[in-house]
Amino acid sequence: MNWYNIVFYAFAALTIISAIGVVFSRSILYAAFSLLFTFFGVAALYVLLSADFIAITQILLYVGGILVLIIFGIMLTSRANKVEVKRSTFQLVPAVLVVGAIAGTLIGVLTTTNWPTANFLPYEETARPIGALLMTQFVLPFELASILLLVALIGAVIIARREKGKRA
Amino acid sequence: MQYQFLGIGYLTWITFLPILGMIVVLLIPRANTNAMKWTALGATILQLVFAALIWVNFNPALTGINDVSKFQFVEQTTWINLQGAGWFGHVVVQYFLGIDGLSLPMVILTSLISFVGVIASWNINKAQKGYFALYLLLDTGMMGVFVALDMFLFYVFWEIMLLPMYFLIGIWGGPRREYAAIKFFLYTLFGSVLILLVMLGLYFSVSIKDPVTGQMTHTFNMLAMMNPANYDPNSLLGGIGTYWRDVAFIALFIGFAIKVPIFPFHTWLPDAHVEAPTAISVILAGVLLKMGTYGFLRISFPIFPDAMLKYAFPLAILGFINIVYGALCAMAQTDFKKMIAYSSISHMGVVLLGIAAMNTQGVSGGVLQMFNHGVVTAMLFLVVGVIYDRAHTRGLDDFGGLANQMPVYTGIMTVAFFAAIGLPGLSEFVSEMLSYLGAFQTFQWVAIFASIGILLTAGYMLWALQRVFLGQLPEKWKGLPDVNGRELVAFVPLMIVVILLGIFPSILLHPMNASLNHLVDFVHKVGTGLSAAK
Amino acid sequence: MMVPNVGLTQFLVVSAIMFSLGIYGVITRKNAIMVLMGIELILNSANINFIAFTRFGLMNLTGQVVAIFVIILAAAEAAILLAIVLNIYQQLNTVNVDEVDKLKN
Amino acid sequence: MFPIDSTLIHLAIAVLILPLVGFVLLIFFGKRIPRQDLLETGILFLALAFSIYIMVQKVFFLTEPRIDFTFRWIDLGGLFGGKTFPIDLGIAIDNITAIMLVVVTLISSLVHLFSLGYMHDDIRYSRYYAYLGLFTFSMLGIVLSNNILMVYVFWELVGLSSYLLIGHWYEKKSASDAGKKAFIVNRVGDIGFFVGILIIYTSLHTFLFTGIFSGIAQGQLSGSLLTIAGILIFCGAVGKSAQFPLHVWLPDAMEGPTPVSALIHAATMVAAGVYLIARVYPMLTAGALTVIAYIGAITAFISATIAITQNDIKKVLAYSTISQLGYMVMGLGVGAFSAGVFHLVTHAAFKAGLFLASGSVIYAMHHEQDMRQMGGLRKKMPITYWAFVIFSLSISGIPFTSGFLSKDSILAGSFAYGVLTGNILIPIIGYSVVFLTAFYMFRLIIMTFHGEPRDHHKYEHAKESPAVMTIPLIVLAALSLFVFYSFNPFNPEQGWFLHSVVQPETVVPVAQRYVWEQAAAPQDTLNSAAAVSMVPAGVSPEPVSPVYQEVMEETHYTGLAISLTLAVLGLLAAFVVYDWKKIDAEKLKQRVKPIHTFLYNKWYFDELYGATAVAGTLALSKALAWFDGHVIDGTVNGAATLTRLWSSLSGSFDHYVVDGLVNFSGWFTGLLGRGARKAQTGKVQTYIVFALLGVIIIFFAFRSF
Repeated sequence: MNWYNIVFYAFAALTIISAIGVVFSRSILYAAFSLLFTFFGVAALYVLLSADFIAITQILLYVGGILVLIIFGIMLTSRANKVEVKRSTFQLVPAVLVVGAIAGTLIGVLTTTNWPTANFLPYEETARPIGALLMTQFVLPFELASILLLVALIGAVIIARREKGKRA
Repeated sequence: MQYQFLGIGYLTWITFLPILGMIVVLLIPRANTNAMKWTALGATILQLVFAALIWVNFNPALTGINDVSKFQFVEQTTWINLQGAGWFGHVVVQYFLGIDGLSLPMVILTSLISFVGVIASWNINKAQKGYFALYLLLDTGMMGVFVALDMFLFYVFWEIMLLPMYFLIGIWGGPRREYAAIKFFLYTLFGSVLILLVMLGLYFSVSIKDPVTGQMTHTFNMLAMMNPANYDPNSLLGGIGTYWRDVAFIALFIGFAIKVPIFPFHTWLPDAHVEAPTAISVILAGVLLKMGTYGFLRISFPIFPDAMLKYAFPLAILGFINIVYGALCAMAQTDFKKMIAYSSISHMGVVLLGIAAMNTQGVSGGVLQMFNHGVVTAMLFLVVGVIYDRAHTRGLDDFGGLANQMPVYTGIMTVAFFAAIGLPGLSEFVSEMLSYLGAFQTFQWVAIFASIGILLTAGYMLWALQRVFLGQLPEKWKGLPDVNGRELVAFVPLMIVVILLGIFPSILLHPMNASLNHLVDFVHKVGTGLSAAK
Repeated sequence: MMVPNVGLTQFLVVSAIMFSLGIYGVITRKNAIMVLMGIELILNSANINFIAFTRFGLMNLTGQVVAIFVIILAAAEAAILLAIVLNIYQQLNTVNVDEVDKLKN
Repeated sequence: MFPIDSTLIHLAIAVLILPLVGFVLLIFFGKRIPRQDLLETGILFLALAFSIYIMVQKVFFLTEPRIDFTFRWIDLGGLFGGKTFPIDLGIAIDNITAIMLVVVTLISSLVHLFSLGYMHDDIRYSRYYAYLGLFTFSMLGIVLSNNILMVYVFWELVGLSSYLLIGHWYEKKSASDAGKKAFIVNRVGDIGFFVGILIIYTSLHTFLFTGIFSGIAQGQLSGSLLTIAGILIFCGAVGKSAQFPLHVWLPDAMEGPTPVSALIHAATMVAAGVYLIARVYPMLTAGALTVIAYIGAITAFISATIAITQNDIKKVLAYSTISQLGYMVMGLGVGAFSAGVFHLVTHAAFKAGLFLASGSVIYAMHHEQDMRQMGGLRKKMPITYWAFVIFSLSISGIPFTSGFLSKDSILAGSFAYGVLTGNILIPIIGYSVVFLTAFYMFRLIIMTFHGEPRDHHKYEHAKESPAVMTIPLIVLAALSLFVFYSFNPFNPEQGWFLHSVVQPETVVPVAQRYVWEQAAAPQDTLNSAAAVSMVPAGVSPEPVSPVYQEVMEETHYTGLAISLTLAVLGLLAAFVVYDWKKIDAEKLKQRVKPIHTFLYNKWYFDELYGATAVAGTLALSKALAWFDGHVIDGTVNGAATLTRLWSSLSGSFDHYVVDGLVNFSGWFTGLLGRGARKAQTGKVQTYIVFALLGVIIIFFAFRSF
């Protein structure tokens, strides 16, 4: 049992437990905070997978961006603590059954699959090659993604804007 | 070619002048209706001029009928040339025009009636552009039928004429115009189908040697169809007096009989006449009905002389039925126009009786009667049109005493009525007399019984005359104006023709004689020859 | 070793569990924001897969690039979704997805 | 200078054309010509002058029996066999023609003259004269034709002008009805005529009389067909000359203006039938002649009996006309050719006179025609009265009149016929009609001119007519005297007339002639008969049959005595009943009431025809129109309906079966869809669940273990 394993299991547990918290939390605000930990856990896993750049991005974007957005959303749409977080959309039992089936299937597949290489590759720096890739091979998706973000930005502003005339 | 104008033959001119007029009419802006009328008038006047030229240059000694060298003003070029398409081989359709003594009167009649019809159309007040365009198209169709010598071409013209007629009745007609138009259309189309079938049957039975390639090819040439030697021995219509030749003759007969119309295929006529606008009634009665009998003489009889002689007696019987039945039906009518429509049936019966006799007098009388009836019945329909324009009713019993109110009109009408009665000195007398003379020689009793028609005609005509023109004038018609100058322009040429041909029928009979005598000879010779050979 | 050495499978299993939890969240929650959070979980689980495969040589660096795109899309999605939620809330005074059924009927 | 015959032909053509010119001028420029009436009258007198010249030349000086002028009207070309079909027409002048020319133009001019007074305030004055011109033209055409076709042509034209003139006052329904009736009844006869012409042309290929006769003489047409042809041609005469059974139109024709009645319906047109018989006389067989004789006799009797009961002055004259025409026809039928033609001429004069005189009376009485309203006019209108008396004496056959001469000849002929053939019915009828004629004529005179005036108001205003009306009366009265025809008042044989008008030689086969002519026939008749017409003038008349002539001579005085006695008796009877009132006419009427009613209603001929021919034709026409509209058109429309039914059936098949299958598949899909719609909750979560389930299913479906 080396340190790597210990760290992995620790963060994996953190991730999963906090994800459980997201899903099962009665309060939406707690759920949001649980999500924070999940994101951290995932970032840690990225580090364990030698994806330093992604890990940083994960923390910056998810924690600093998306999660903040979500919390803003929660704040704006409701008095957070009064929100009834009911799971009435889908029957609990069928939901659990379905999800269990999926989980079972997935895990079963993943564990029984004989992956071609199950060994770590040597660590390599990732930030530079990723930058190079984005500017060469993936330049079109990259630009499209930036345009998408721009559009999303403007769209979000327009959609979220309160239309005064209509409210009357 | 001798008779050309601007390098184009007279017959092409006379046939397609109206099409030129139609194009011009179509180019005229919608609002400028006067220009359309004058264009149509101009086209028909030019047509009349060509008809006159043809008449003047016509050589009465040439026979025609089955001999292309005896036709006049002939134009013959290949029109459609389909090379070797499968089982029907090499299709050649010729643009083959020509006239003889049989078509000459019809060409003149068509030009004359078309001209008069335009004048009668002057008051059309709905969609003039369409009206005059269709009218001129109709004119081309009619003229084409009378000058075509290729059966395919004949059929094309026959059908060209059908569609404008349908629209002219269906759009510009009276209250029940759609019914009448559809009835007319379906009847005629039914006939056309039969003609088409026979035409195809003949096509596949007749072969002539292609002048270029020297191969035996099928042909639509009518003149070739008249020669028994051109029939392939084992073809459907080959042979002599065979079952299929009889069938083809009867089918062709029905096709043409619908146009004449011959009892019992006549019921489209009263409806079409009553609903059609005046000018179209004039065309319908004046020219269209003649196409049926023209078809008999041009196509049925010379191509199937054996069957013609075999069925001559039933034809005469049908003629008799037409005469008496039409007259009796006319007597029962209370609608002026319907009465005249039935009188047309009666008078066309005389034509049928005459041509069924298949002798010189009968055929001459029949063809002359075709011409005379065209002119006289045109006058009669114009007469009705005049009164309908003014009073908007055609009931015979709605009028009375118009003789004092409209003296000139009454005078014209009297001439027309007595011409229809067959008063000597007016044109129809001569033709009826010749028809009866001919019929009497061949079918004595039929002619005797048919002469009852003379009496009945006098009966219903005079009765109608009395009801409309004599007696006391009803108060409401006190304001009716007499005929105006435009109407006189339509009437006067017809009246002149009626009187002139009554006194000097020779001017028209003379050019016809050679052809018609040849036709009689031909039918008897070939017809009996075929029968004897059997 | 009682505990197996950490390899590709372990990462994938973590990812699978997260995925299932995300699904569960999406399925069971009414609140649109909660649904969004479920979706984020799913996306994260997918990212873990990408990066794990990259790390274990089944994918070259492309996996990481894709992961970056996923993150970008997630951000855009979150922004739009929250804007929509806000709008719906203003219009209908609710953020429960099962009550937002104006398109139905 | 032209040779005289060519001059005569030219003059004859001029005579023919002149009235036509008048007609054309008046019809087109009627209103614009000043005094159109004088123009037309002048034209007629010019024609009369020409005619008299022609007649004098022809009858008294020219030696040729016949001047002919033929032209080719229609040439129908020929067939290969060398058969040709020309139609030749033309005009010819022989003695009968020349005399008829004068008769027609004379009566016509006098009527024109008379009309100047009678019609002068008529609304359609110029139209009236135009029609008179047309009539005169047509009548002259009949007279001049040398062929049967042209006779037919002008025959019809005469019918037309008669129609127009009867209907001159067409505002009156009765007038327009009468015109129509006249035309149509005439047409009935004309159809027979027409068929007769057809037979002749078909057998002989010519319309010319000369050609017809020579053809018959050569035996190209014989046997019963010849008899039938003769009778059929006679049918035309039956119509035009108002013979039984087609006499019904003539009394109605009195609706026309009285001068027209005088010209057309008394003197000329109705005589055209007789003229036609005379023209075709050589081709008439014994059988045909017998029919003709009987028809004439029956007509004479029927109409005379009707005439004695009528009260309308013109109706009486109309029936008397029919009766006299019957005489003429009978005369021709029994073989008294010259006598028949003679009576035609004399009758034209005195009957025209009678009508004009009655016109004068009607004019004076302000268009009153009922004799019961008249009376005592003798003093007011002496000229008219005396003219009337002369005409009446003439028609009754009293000596010293023209009527005596001609009627006596006819009666003698019928007597001889009766003796020779044993058909005594015809002379019996002939003589009894003499009595009736005298009776009704003098009944007419007495009621009109004698006694006391019955309508005093009209009587007061009555006065003698102006000179233009009396001069024609005087002229005609003079012509009704014997001197113009024969200087011997008792024997017409010595007059010029019977010298000029000689019975033409018959051309029918010997076996088909009257018995006495068979006996007289020379053996070579068949070859010599081609020469047709008149014996040259100046040559004494050769009786066609000595036998017949002999019998006539023998019976002449007997017959004369009988007829004279009967005429005088009739005359006296009229005086006894109506003037001296020895017998009360009313009582007599009551005693024989059924007979009187029968006669008064004209033997119910109109009713009979109305109920049978007219009603039958109308009913037939109605029935056929119904048949046409419902059965034939019904069949057509039924076919259309059937087609539509068929099409709607196949449409239904298409709609319910073919389309039904398609729709069923659609419906079925819809059903599935409705089922599936249950799954469509609209909730995203549900979809996710399904999607995932799908993934799982796919996984397990494709797993390789």
